[in-house]
Amino acid sequence: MGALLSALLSSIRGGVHPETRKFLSAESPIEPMPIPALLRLPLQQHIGAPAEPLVARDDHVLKGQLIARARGPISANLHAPTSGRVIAVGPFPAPHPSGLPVPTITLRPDGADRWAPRLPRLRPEDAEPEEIAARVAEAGIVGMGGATFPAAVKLTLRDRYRLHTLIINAAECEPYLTCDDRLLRERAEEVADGAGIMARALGVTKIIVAIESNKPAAAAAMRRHNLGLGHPVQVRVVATQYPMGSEKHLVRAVTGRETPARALTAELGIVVHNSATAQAVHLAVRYGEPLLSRVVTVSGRGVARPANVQALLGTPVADLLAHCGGLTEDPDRLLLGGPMMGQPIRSPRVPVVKGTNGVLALTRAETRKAETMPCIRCGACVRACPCGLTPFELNARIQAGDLEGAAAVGLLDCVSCGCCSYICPSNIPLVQGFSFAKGKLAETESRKHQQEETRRLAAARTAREEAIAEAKRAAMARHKAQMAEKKRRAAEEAAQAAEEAPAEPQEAAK
Amino acid sequence: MITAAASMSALGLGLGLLLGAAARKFHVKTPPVVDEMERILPGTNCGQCGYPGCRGAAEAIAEGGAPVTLCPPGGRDVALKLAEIVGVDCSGGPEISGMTDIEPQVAFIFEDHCTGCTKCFKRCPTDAIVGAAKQIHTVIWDACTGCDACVQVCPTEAIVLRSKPRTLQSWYWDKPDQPLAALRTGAA
Amino acid sequence: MTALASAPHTHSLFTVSRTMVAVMVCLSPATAQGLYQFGWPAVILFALTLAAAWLFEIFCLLLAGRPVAPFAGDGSALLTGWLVAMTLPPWAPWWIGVLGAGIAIVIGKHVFGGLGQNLFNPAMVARAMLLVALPVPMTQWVAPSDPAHAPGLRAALDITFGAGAPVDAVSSASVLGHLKSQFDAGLPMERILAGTASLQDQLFGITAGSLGETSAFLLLAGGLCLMLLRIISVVTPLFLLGTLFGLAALARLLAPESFPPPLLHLTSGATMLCAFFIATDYVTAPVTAAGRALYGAGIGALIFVIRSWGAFPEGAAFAVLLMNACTPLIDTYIRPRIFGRTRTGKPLPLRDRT
Amino acid sequence: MQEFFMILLGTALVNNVVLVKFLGLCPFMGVSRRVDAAIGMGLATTFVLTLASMASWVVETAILVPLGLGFLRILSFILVIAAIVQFTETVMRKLAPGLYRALGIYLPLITTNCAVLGVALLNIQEAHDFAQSLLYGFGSALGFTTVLVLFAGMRERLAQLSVPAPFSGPPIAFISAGLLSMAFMGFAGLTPN
Repeated sequence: MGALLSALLSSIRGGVHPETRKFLSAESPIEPMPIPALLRLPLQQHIGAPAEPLVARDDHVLKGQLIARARGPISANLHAPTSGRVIAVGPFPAPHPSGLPVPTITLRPDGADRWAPRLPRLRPEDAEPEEIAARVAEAGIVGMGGATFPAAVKLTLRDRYRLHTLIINAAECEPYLTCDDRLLRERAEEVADGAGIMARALGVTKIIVAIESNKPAAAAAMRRHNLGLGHPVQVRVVATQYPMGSEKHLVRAVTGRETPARALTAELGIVVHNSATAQAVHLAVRYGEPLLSRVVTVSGRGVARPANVQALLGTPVADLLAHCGGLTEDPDRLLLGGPMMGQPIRSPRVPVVKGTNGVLALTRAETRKAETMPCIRCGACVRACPCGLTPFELNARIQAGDLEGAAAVGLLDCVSCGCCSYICPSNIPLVQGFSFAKGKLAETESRKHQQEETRRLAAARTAREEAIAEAKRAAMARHKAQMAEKKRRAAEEAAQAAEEAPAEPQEAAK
Repeated sequence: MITAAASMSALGLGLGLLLGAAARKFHVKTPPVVDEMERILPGTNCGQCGYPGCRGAAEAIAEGGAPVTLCPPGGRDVALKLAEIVGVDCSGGPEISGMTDIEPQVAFIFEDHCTGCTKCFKRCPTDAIVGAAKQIHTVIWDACTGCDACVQVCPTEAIVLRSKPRTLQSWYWDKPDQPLAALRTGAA
Repeated sequence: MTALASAPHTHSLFTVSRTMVAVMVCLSPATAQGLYQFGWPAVILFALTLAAAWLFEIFCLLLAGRPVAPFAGDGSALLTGWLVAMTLPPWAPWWIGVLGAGIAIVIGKHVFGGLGQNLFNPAMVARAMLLVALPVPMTQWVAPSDPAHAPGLRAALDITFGAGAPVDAVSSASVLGHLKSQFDAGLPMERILAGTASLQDQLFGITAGSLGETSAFLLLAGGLCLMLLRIISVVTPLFLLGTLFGLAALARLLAPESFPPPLLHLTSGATMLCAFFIATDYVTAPVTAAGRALYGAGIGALIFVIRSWGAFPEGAAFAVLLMNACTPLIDTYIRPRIFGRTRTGKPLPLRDRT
Repeated sequence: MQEFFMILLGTALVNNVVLVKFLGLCPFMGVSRRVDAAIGMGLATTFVLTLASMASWVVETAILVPLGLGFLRILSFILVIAAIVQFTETVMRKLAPGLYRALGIYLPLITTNCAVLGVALLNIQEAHDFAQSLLYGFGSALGFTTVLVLFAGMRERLAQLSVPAPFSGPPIAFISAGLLSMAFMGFAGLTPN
């Protein structure tokens, strides 16, 4: 019946239906976690320029104190999750498959958890939209759905586009993840209030909370608290289908309008925010609390006790796993985020950051890893692709080395949702191929750009060299001319002197 | 026999006149090829192709004396574009596919060896080296083209060519090899 | 911790070998009926062709230096051999089966680079090549005999390996062959139709014909269950049979004396086998639904053209090969619409409030 | 009217100039690397072939037969075809420079394309009148273009495949062309001749 019902709900083209396996952690409420021994806070936990550190080694910081300031228009502040002493500001492996070191602030908590003076409380009902946006920026809030785009920048879209709808994305279509589900069930009024505040900042009247049909309890909770700052919050149940949570596809499913390629949903007058972002905005504006912690789902058969944990930012994954009873076996995959788009990590020492909505330890049975077979052109990936691309052809062109051909056939419209690799009967790592191709094309593009730059530099240098040579030549010429002038004048004087001189000796001789 | 010769020459003459008229009516001026080629070459006159600067290389290719794969910094893309202009069809040829894109090399100055003699930044074609007399020098990696002019001129050999470090933004997954698909045929 | 791999980190249950096994299971009823009806020689020929296909596959894999285990087990070679066997005359000599399997596997598939790379359907390459090269042995039809006095095992071995089928056994031509020869002889259509088997027999395969192609009903049943398993798409068979039936009905209306009734086209020859098992082969068919519709319609039309005016009574093999040649073009020009872009690829205009 | 349709269908599909009569194989192999170049080549050949059939018929009936110069047939036909190709080249160079560069050496090579001369001579051999020879020329050119574009599509796909080393490149292209030619044998017997 559920499937039938969800078929009636608005769904998107293509997409796949992976086993959600949310039952593992859906019923365990959000639980706090003891403060870990060390907190590692990368300066780049958002899209845009990394933040600029304000603290140095051996500085003592309080909870909520600003430790890194946003740099440039698209960036985000960073606050100390708890009070303690900064023991290092330097490179540390990033929570990323590459394991490359990134500048990170390492904080040793002192256990006192003393708050710094909080930001002044704001009554959003009568606060100016600009004030709200400034407070959100001050609190360092970013998109918590995984995109981590600085939320304040999205709130300032009101002056460039005519906005009329705010959609709160609680679709949470990734399997295993239940953090948004729990958040809605336990703190629905905070999410509704946050949504209302953001609606006021954006100047929109219509608020829609989109929830997948496999989370009825969350939908019910949201319907009970359906007033955001006086605006009615409409709860919209959408089909359980991956990738419903993708911004453009959710807008298509909820409002039926398709965002043009390379454009923002704001150009259709719609802004999409994650439900956790809304809750964070509520805390920041009403109570002046910056973004210090977030709900993380720790799940997968490899974890002894799957749970939803309110973890401080910077908590090492190892501590999080230990809190959830440790690993039952050596996991086949340890990853941050969901299984469809999540990033594997090399070691559990890396920290949880603002965009981490899940930590999964998957066993071999769950990943169903199998040998890659050749492509048999079955077309399952074409049917599954929500963006209407032809993944098998992109893969064939990439394998044959024709990256420009792949880009011409739509590679750059791929959102890397993972549906094609999931459904491919030959287990071909299509998304990895696309990531390689996009990276390579970007690299070639930047190299070409750099070549143009170096050509400009080379031309500037040769021009400067010639100018110097020219100036030298001119100076030499002038100098020669002066010398010639001097010599000529000296010669004249000598000539005059010669005329006067014969007169003098005669006088002397008389 | 005369009629045969006469008819053929008449036919030939008629067609010739027709073509002459058509040639004049559809005349099109073709851009000088050398300028076009020079615009494609990197323009840093590094001399790795053995010709005096990029202009010299472009003229050499135009005369057909030089292969289109003569520009290592340009890599495959420049070679393919040059091949398209010259009309040489070697997209699958060994020397093009053999030209794997070399990792971009940049100069790196060992600070403890650098004596601040300013010899290198006088020679650098793109002003990529920053420094003053008696001061330690350093290289701006974005501006350096790896032409190793500075490496040869440094008295204390403090400069070495090294591939550019990868940052988190420029990192990407490597190409998935498909072992069972088939034996690779040596294509790139 | 195994080596790092990119997202996604989970997978569906849909795999290559599962699809091949499903297709073979759905083929088995029609094959069983054919083998039962044509007796032991057909069974031996069938088994031989399958074995030959499998051995050629292993030989080619070893020659190319590729790991044998995963490929030999995925059943694609067996399926190709099975389809080749289905199109052969039931009592054909053994070397026809081996030659057909060899052509299909070596020339049809491994020359292009193995599974998933061939441009033409291997089974149809084999059938067309055999039809063109050996017209006589390929058109020796056998009347279906009830098992009571069918040749015993020893006699069967003699037929397949020895001197070949006794002359008198080879009598009635297949429905289409009968139609073609009589029509060329200028007989009016009504007399010809009276001579052929009744519709009911044709439907259940009680007629002369290829080893596995006779029973249209069982092939249809197998095809429908493949559709239910969502292994093949509805589009290609629907458009193929639809176009063939439409053209035949139209021709029947315009010139009843020179065209057979449309239903005969569907129940005779390789139509059903081609529609459900050959035209829906993943590797050589277009990928998009619209492309598959055009592909199916093309095959249906070509089957009708070749059967009506061509020299060969059975046009299915050539029709499939011709449309296989068009598949790369169909896939280049018929593409799904990219999200946020118009059909021609430009971003959607903003005023477009659809 | 039915008779004209038979000629067109016959020359385009049944006796296809490339796959059945095996004329014009060098541009068939040479220009089929990319579909857009193949379409360009097909159109250029259609233009030349149709014009050449008409011009050759005119030359035949107006000059060669009355003056009894039958032995000069091939020479005059080649002269006419070369002129038409040169005319096409100058026109294309002005109107479609991109296509002009894509075809490269194969555009002037249409002169030596045996299909063009072959069709012109076949017209005379089967004593077609003006309309028939025009249709015959256009039909065979249509067949040439269809097969060339089909084959170009196939070769573009072949370029993406990882064909085993001994077969990669031209060998696999020839095998595919052979199979395509075998497929065209399905049309055998469609029309009387």
